[in-house]
Parts: sequence; C-alpha cells; structure tokens
Amino acid sequence: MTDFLLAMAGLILFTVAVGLARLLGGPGDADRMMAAQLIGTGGIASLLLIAAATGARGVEDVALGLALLAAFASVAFVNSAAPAEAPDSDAADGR
Amino acid sequence: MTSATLAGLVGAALVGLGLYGLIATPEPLRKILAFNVMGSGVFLVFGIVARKGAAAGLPSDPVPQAMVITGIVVAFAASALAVALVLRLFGETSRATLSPDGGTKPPGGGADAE
Amino acid sequence: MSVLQALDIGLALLVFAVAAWTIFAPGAFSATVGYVVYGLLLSLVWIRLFAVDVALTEAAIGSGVTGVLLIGAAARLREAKTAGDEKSLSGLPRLLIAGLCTLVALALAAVALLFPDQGPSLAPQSMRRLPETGLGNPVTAVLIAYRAFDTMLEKVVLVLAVVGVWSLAADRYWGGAPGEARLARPEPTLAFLAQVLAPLGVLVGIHIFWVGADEPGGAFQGGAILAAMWMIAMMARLTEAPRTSAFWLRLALVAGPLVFLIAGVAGAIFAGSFFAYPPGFAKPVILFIETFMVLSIAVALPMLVAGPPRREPPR
Amino acid sequence: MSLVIDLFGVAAIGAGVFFFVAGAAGLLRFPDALSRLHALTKADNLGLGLIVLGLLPRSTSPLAALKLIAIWALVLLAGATTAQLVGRAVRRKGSAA
Repeated sequence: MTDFLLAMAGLILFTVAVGLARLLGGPGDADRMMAAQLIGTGGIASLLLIAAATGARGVEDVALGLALLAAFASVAFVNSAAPAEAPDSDAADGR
Repeated sequence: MTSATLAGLVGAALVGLGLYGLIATPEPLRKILAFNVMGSGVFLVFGIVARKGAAAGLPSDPVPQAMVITGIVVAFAASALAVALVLRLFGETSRATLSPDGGTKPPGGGADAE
Repeated sequence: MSVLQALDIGLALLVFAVAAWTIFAPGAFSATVGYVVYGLLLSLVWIRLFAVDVALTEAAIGSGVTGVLLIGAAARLREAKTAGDEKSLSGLPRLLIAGLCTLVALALAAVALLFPDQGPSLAPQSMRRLPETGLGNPVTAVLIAYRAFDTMLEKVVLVLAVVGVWSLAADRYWGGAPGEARLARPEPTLAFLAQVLAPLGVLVGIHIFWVGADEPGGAFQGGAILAAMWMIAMMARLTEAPRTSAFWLRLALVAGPLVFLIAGVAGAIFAGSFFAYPPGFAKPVILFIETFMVLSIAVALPMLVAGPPRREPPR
Repeated sequence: MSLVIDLFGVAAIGAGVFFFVAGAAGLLRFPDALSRLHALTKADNLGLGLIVLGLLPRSTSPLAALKLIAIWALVLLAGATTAQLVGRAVRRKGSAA
C-alpha cells in the first residue's frame, strides 16, 4: 500500500510536470496562472500521499497552509491585471 | 543515494543556477528571483546537514532547521526591500534597469524627487 | 531502486527544471510564476527531509507571501522594457560566468557527496535540555530558547526592512498609507473569497502557532499565515492599508523584538544571564514572547508587501 | 478490515489521479483559455476530493481527518474563486490573455 501511495504521488507530480509545458508555452499570463493553480493542487495531493506513506508528523498542517494560500498567486495576478482606472466592465452585464 | 544527498546535490545545482542568473541577467527583478533561487539552494545544502545529523530519536537535527527558518524570513525581508527599490526606480525613471545610461531622465530628476 | 527513490529523483529533477525556468524564462512575468511554483515544490522537498517546520515556513512565506510580492511587482514592471537598452552579454563572458558558476555548484556537490553519513549533530544536546524549557518541539526550543538572541535580532531585521521600505517614499507621502487609492469597487468574488478565507485562516494561523510548542509549527509559520489573511482582506478591499504613521501599527511592529529584548534583559536580572529563562517558568515566558512575535510578523509581512506609502497623509 | 480500507483507498486515490491526468491533459490540449480553465477545475475539485476520500480512513485521529476535509474545502473554495477571477480576466482582455 505504501508503494501504491508513493507511486500515485509520483504520477501526480509527473502529471503536474507535464502541465508545466503550459507554463512554459503560455500563450497568455492567465494560462500560466492556471498552470500554477494545477501545480498547487497537485502539490497538495502528492504532499498528503507522501505524508500518508512515510508517516511524517504534522504534514496535514503544511497541506492546510498550502491550501489556505492556494488562491494567493491568482488573486495577486487578477488584482494587478485589472488596472485601477478600468471600471469592472462585465460586473454590470451578465449578472 | 539517500534523499538527503540528493537534496544536497539539487541544492548545489540551484546555487550554481542562481549565481549565474544573478550575474548574467540584466533585469533587476530577475536578479531578485535568481538571488532567491541561490538562497534556497544554500538552505537545501543545509538540509543535508540537518538530515544527516539525525540523532537522539529526531528525524533531523533541529539547529540547522531553525537557522533555515530564520534564513527564509530574512531572505523574504531582503527581497521585499529589493522589490521596493526596483519599483521606486521604475517610478522615478520609467525604467527598471541598472545601467546608468538606460534611463530616459537623469537620475534624481523624477517627478517625485524633492 | 525503490518507489520512494524514484519519487525523490523525479522531485529533484522537477525542482531543478522549474528553477532553470525561473532563471532562463523569456519573460519576467512567467519567470515569477515559475518562482511561485518553485517555492511550493521546495516545501515538498523539505517534507522529504523530515523538516516539517521548514516545510511550513517555506509554504507560508516562500510560496504564499513572496508570491504575492513578486507577482505584484512583475505585473507593475510589465511596461518596463529593459531588454532593449541593456547591453546583452556577449558569448565569451557569458561562457566564463557559466563555467565559474558550474565550478561553484560542483564544489558544493562534492561537499554533499562527501558529507559523512553520521554528520556532526547538536540534536542530542537540544533534546537533553528540552524538558527544562517545557516545550516538545526542539525546533521551537532552538529558536526561542537556545538561540534566542539570534531570533530576536532577526525580528529586528524585519522591522529594519519595514523602515527601509517606508523610507523609499517621497517626502510628501511620509506617514501616508501604502498602495494607490483605488476607485474600483471590490470585486464580489474576491470579497467572498476573503470573507470565507480570512476567519478560517486566522483560526489555522493561531492553531499552528499554538501547536508549535509541541508539534511542527510556531510563531513564524502562524504569524505568516495571519499576515497572509490580512493581505487577502486588503487585496479584496475589505479593509484599507493603514497609514504608516498610525501609532498602533508602529507599536505592533516593534512589540515582538521589544518584548523579546525585555525578556532577555529580565533574564539577566532574575535568572542569572542574558536571555536565560527562570527555571520551571520557561514555557509561559516563551509563549508570552512568541505571542508578540506572532503579532509583529503578522503586521510586518503585509507592510513589506504593500510597499512604501503612496498616498498623502491627512493633514 | 484493513483490506477493505486498502481497496477503498486504491479505488478512490486511483480515480483522483485519473482526474489529475485528465485535468493536465485538458490544460495542454484544449484550444482556448476558458476551456482550459474548465479542465483545471475538475482536477481541483474531483482529483483532490477523491484522494482525500481515499486517505480519510487511514487518518490517525479525528482532528487529522477534519484537517483533510478542511484542506479539500479550502482548495475547492480557492479553485472556484480563482476560476471565476481568471475567467473574468480572460474575458476582459479577450482571447489573447
């Protein structure tokens, strides 16, 4: 079972590494943020799997911290992508 | 090869990469990134010291760990100061470059200068 | 080769690849995103080294708070075109630099390979005196008890960095609030995220600080998570960044190092030496110091990210 | 009993990993940013959710189990809001963003 957990963690990391191709390629900054988001979630998943397999103590807290901060990079990106003077154009429509 | 040795090797490679980036890239923000990569490489080399100093029932030596924690916080403080300097430079000259003739305005001639 | 070894090698290659991307990426913004990913992967590496305390710090500061700082800066510098007017290094110096950096890396790699399997260790010493501190987590004991002076000075560094960032403001903005005044109303989605995340995060931050006495965690990690929660509230415009001249802000900034220093001096008077804690009474003193450290960290990190004041203070 | 837990774990974690693979494949292959965002959220929600589900019976204490669920809930929240925010940023800038 331990080997299975580790193999799955490795598979997720490999998947995430493939997702890095999107980070490399883009084409836009939004795609790069998405890749970062996928890697964040994959990192949390493989962290939990590795912790379950190796029995390191207190790893849930690390995953909890990562989960809390998972949105931060994207929020900073969105905040900086929307300049202050531009009114939120689609806040009015579509809702 | 143990995971500790592997981490040490990665750390060594990261120090090399970061040092190269610090010297060779012209953009200041990229230099800050490179400096941080180099720093985390040093921390990882410290990681082997911690892991191979595992004794007294502990999985790794607490003293290097504590020093790395201190180091991460100090590295963040230094990066924040550096970023503020770069942004201020950009605000003054509309450029983010370290070359003396790169700016459009003479240094100190910005709108915010008192 | 076991599965675990394969995983380690894969993780090592991934960390190296992302670091290389951070250095060689064509654009500054994508390099910065690469760095955020890199910070996250590093906390996985620290888990593999069984240094959970470091992994927590790396996750909170290295990846989360630094990510906001650098992505914000990269986005603001996007208009700054630097590549054109920089004299790009020609082939030979670049090769020379690469060669010398490889040499440095090889020397460090040799150290890593030649490091004795049972290295020198202070772990037995730190465990021997652990009961006297009343703590269960030796890393916290090293930070707050054995190397207390070091940690106190590090808090001073944090305050100095804040002072440094603030002093980059133009004279007329001195004492004002950091960040531009934004007219855009808060984005509802973002406000929702902050409203849900912040209370939970405060809970988690206090939890991580509190268990830090006995389990992985502590003042740095808990404080950094609290700091992140204040940052998300400011990013969502639920609250404005305070004026840098606000007395409570400055008091909160210096409270950590100040209380630490007072405890150290009190140790010299009551317990016999500088930064000695009275026997049998060490844990309450340590927790008292840590509480103020959490406060200072939670205030200092957002102020570092927010940057120098950019608004005029009210007269 | 432990065999049941193991089998359950293998099934749930395997399914979770499948969604990660699917999410990454979508991120790579889908033609525009909004479809890629759609693929990404599946990995966030179902991938991590199923892995947490598979790990739950193995957790050592009720608090650890609660933390696992909280981790999933937080990632769910972060994934949902960032998808919304990034999606809006993409729309604002047009398909080039």
